[in-house]
Amino acid sequence: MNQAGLFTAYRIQEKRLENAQTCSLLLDGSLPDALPGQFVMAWLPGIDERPFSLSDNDPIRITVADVGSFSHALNQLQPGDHLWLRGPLGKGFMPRGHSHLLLGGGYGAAPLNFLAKSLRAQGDQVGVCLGARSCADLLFVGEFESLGCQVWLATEDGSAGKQGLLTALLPEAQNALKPEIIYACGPIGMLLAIAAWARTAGLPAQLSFESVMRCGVGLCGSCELPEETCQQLELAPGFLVCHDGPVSEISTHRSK
Amino acid sequence: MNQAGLFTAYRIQEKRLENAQTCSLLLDGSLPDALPGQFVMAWLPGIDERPFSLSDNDPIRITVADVGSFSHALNQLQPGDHLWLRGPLGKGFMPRGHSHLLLGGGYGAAPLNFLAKSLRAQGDQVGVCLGARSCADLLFVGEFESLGCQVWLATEDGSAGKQGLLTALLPEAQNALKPEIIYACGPIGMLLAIAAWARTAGLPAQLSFESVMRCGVGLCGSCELPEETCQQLELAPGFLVCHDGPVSEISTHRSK
Amino acid sequence: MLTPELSCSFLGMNLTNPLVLASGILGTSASLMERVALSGAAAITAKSCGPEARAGHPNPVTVTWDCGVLNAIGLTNPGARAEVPLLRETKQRLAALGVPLFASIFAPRLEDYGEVARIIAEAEPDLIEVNISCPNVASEFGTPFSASAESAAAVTRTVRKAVNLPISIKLAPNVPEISRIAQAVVSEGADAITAINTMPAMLIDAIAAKPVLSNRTGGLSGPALKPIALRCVYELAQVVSVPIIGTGGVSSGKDAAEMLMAGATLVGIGSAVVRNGPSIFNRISSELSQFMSENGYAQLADLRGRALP
Amino acid sequence: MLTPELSCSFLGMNLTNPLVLASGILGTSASLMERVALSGAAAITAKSCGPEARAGHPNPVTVTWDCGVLNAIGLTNPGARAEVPLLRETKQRLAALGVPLFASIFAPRLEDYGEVARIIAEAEPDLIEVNISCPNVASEFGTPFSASAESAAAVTRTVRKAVNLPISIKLAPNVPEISRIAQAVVSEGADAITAINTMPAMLIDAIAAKPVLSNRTGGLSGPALKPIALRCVYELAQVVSVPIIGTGGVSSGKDAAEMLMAGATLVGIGSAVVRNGPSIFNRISSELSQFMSENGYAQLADLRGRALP
Ligand SMILES: Cc1cc2nc3c(=O)[nH]c(=O)nc-3n(C[C@H](O)[C@H](O)[C@H](O)COP(=O)(O)OP(=O)(O)OC[C@H]3O[C@@H](n4cnc5c(N)ncnc54)[C@H](O)[C@@H]3O)c2cc1C
Ligand SMILES: Cc1cc2nc3c(=O)[nH]c(=O)nc-3n(C[C@H](O)[C@H](O)[C@H](O)COP(=O)(O)OP(=O)(O)OC[C@H]3O[C@@H](n4cnc5c(N)ncnc54)[C@H](O)[C@@H]3O)c2cc1C
Ligand SMILES: Cc1cc2nc3c(=O)[nH]c(=O)nc-3n(C[C@H](O)[C@H](O)[C@H](O)COP(=O)(O)O)c2cc1C
Ligand SMILES: Cc1cc2nc3c(=O)[nH]c(=O)nc-3n(C[C@H](O)[C@H](O)[C@H](O)COP(=O)(O)O)c2cc1C
Ligand code: FES
Ligand code: FES
Repeated sequence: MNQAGLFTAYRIQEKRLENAQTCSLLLDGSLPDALPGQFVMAWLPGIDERPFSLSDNDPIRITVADVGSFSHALNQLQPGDHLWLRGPLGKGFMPRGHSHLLLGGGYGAAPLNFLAKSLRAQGDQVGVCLGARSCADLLFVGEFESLGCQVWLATEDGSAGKQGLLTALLPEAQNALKPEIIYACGPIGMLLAIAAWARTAGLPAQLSFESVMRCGVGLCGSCELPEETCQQLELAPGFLVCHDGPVSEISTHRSK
Repeated sequence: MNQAGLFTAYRIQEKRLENAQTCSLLLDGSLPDALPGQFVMAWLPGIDERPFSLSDNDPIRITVADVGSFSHALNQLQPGDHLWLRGPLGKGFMPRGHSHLLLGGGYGAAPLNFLAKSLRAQGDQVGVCLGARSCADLLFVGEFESLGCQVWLATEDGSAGKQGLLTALLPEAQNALKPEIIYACGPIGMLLAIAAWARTAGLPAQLSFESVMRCGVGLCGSCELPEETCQQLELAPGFLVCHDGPVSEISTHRSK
Repeated sequence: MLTPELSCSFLGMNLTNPLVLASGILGTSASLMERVALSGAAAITAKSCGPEARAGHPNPVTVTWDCGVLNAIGLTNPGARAEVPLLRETKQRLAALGVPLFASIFAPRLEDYGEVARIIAEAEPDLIEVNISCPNVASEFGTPFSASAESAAAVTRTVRKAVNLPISIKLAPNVPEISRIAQAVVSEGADAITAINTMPAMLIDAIAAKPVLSNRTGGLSGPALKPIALRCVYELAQVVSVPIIGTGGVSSGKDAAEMLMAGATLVGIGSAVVRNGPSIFNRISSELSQFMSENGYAQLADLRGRALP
Repeated sequence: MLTPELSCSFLGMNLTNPLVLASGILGTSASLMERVALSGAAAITAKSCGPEARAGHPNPVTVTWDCGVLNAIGLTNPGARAEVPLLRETKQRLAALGVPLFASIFAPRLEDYGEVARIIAEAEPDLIEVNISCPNVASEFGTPFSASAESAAAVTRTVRKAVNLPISIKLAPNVPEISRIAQAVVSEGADAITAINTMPAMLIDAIAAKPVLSNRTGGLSGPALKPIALRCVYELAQVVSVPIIGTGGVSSGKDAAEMLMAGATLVGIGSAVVRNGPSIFNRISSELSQFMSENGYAQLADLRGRALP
């Protein structure tokens, strides 16, 4: 009986404040088969249901930025409270090679934490570039470092690392790490910039997308990426973030 | 997905005439998990559906005595024809020890063929007593012998083996084989006689019962054994042949 | 952890738990019904019986798979007169166990319902369940009385007039507004509602190019029916005040809890005996007990109707 | 083995196979409908649209399990006016692939159906499917028009008057006699019947003690619905002569064959895209082709209605 599409009620074991507006919820269960990049639909009865990337799978962990009504409700939860999940859903990252560059904007760092952990577990070389508004908005810096990843930071206000956008870190990271592939998660603008750079650098790139999710299983069509976005990234039109993604590898052969 | 309760369409690979009124149908599939003593519901669309013991599971084999409308229809089938089965259903034999006595009346020999084969495969000692109206009605004599079983025969008209009922063979077989347990399949009268003998002999006995089957899965109640039968055999009342049987071990502690 | 109280009262009867054997499953003999009671069912519903003996439909009458059971037994029964001694014997045995016996009746014509009820009442069952919703005899009997509020009310009136015993009307899922039908039968004096009977359905064997059941169509029960049953009970519980025997696809303690939360007073169980046998009743009641203690429910009343708006 | 002919004609249209994307599944944009057509669907039904834009119900709107899908999307749509350009664009793209486009309409009130149909007709879809059976808006719209032959016929008359395009009326399973309703809509000029829509159902989360969907009730589809859909199509095929789009729980070539044997002309597919994605259409059509050659069926006509009495 495939239960991934039904809700399972978990209890919050631990709540970690990751930064001023973001917490991680660690649950009393694991999802052994979940891949980094896959997501779950998190439900609070009577409130709402939204998709969240797994920031770890054992124990299950989601990392929630308090940006609005539902994420705020999640941030109010305390250890012992119930949280309902269905999943893991969607396609995760498909790592290749042994030297990996991870690029995370804002809470886009969440799935990368899970990814870095599994890559380091197999002894691979992992570099991480993180971008945020300011120092206080950065996520997982310590965890990435303790995993033995090389970390580069960029903040818009220069309060930590390089001043500017995450993309400003790419040349340096590439020279230092000589990655065979890059993985990115964050706002669509960032993803587009990274895609362009990956093409010029001729690096394979796996991007994790966001969109409005309702069914989460490829029925309703609400998570379709805009056609222009698909064109820009050379994705087949009608890309469903919940079914074809969230993670998808884009073609980065030096086409331009 | 548990398919045992739905029909699977097989094709008849081979048809063997076992005696003047009985044939075996060997099908183009196997039931690896089936136990000797378990049965299948055999369906011919537009005709009828009836229970039959497996006389082998690889390939699937049923052995049908032409005694009436449906069994006659089965006897008309030819290689290449379709036959639909659901199952395996019910509880099979649960062998114990290393010296076994099998007792078959009429087509009751069918499940014993499957049982003898699996017992001999593990190198156990197997004796078989077969009873029938006449020589022409005996089943599987050759197969039991070629499996290396010791075989005793009884016919009512004396045309083969001892004249009389199968039960007349028991003392001799017991002395020769020193069985640790007996297994019997055949008409209810024979089973009752064997049960009585097993009690006096203090031998554990597993009996395979028959009754009218409709659902075959423990819902409809039509296969319940008569309460008197349950009392005679010290079975809990409400015995369902399809669910609790066909095979059940009766208590044979020397109570009388 | 507290050990929750599973006992409950239903129309003045005291049951040790809320689980009832549904009609048509193993309800064919005193010995079988006694066995199911000994296996943990707190009340037993007998197989439906009608004015005359019926052999039922030829085989195949049942197929099962992970998502459910499809059956068209065809109301096999010995006829009301012959059913009376069977029910008397059963009632006697169940009484010794403190387990109430529910009879179940059906009839091809409206007029017959009163007569069948009167005959069956001689066996003094604790309740008469009125099956107006068997989907497997439509070719013989025509559209079931459960199809409209009017016909359902008419049957209820007839049976109500005929007997003083408590009666429960068994409703069908294949109607647009089951709550309208329930209101109609309650207003005619139904003491309880049993919801639901099987959903009319069919399986076809592609190789045979024929329906699988000899009756062609059958009734769908088991897991596939659970979401339909929960929805029906949930709707009924909001419009009727009589107790509901919530029936359909319950096969675990959690399922039973959900049925109670939807508003059921008792929980009918049938198809779950497939593969598990009657012992499923003991398992479901212990699972229900465990669920209640783990989630802090002291008694069934705390669960009942909890999911209602 | 002969390679069977899967192409078929439906109301004068020529389809490369009998598989149609059911309404409400991925029918929300030209790019998605084009994708499904490229994945092997021979005809595409757009998401139902009504007189005004609707956001639909809040999350959760869907849960899935092995036995089916429960959904209450709530008829999310941009409104008929905004739907027209979307359908125009889609029709253009599908025409290039030789794939017909079926529009789908609904309305809260009888009068609105004509107006919505008239607006949608501007996009010149190859057929307008009239959804009178959505179970997920009853709280807002009241009992669906599919509930009675009279109301179903009234909607059909209204739409028939409004447009000259072929129309198919989409029926609900939760009625006592679906064939009476079908006969009524056919006599009012329906060119085809789509059977069936989802079955009203509910799942309750025992720990939350609440219905799982925000709309509380939803529509059951997928494997659990298949036996119900087969039975409905089987009954309809015996009483109406118009083609039937048999829809419900089809997820394999064998399922599709069974639906055709029950009397369907086309086979609607929705829930099967879960986990499989749109490519399920190519898989089902090749499985159907293989089934046909293995069992000696040269063309769909040889399968159609084969299981009927
Ligand atoms: C595949 C996928 C994975 C996701 N993973 C995570 C995750 O790991 N952690 C996480 O916190 N969220 C994640 N999200 C986003 C999450 O699902 C919600 O959209 C987010 O929590 C906002 O919901 P809300 O109800 O709190 O805000 P809303 O009430 O929907 O919006 C409130 C305000 O916040 C803004 N806002 C909404 N969404 C975002 C956003 N994604 N980023 C920035 N501002 C936003 C809105 O524009 C609005 O101004 C993911 C989304 C997808 C599709
Ligand atoms: C668990 C189980 C296992 C079975 N295994 C086998 C098997 O391996 N081989 C097999 O041939 N049958 C077996 N049967 C019996 C089989 O199911 C049918 O009952 C039998 O084939 C007769 O059906 P029919 O329609 O041909 O005869 P019917 O039309 O039902 O009866 C025609 C005539 O045959 C007589 N008759 C009916 N059943 C029997 C019987 N069992 N023995 C002798 N006479 C009978 C009737 O009294 C009647 O006079 C088994 C039954 C059960 C319950
Ligand atoms: C084999 C079988 C026979 C049934 N016979 C009857 C019957 O005689 N009378 C009746 O009211 N319901 C009958 N039913 C319906 C059940 O009582 C019950 O309403 C339905 O099966 C749903 O419950 P379940 O999913 O637990 O089985 C029968 C169901 C099955 C599976
Ligand atoms: C998520 C979802 C949305 C649906 N939306 C609609 C709709 O807008 N209009 C409609 O007529 N049917 C709708 N349906 C019903 C389907 O068209 C179809 O009739 C039903 O799902 C049975 O087919 P299936 O089992 O192949 O999914 C929807 C079904 C699902 C699962
Ligand atoms: S969220 Fe429904 S298709 Fe992706
Ligand atoms: S045949 Fe139905 S219970 Fe055994």
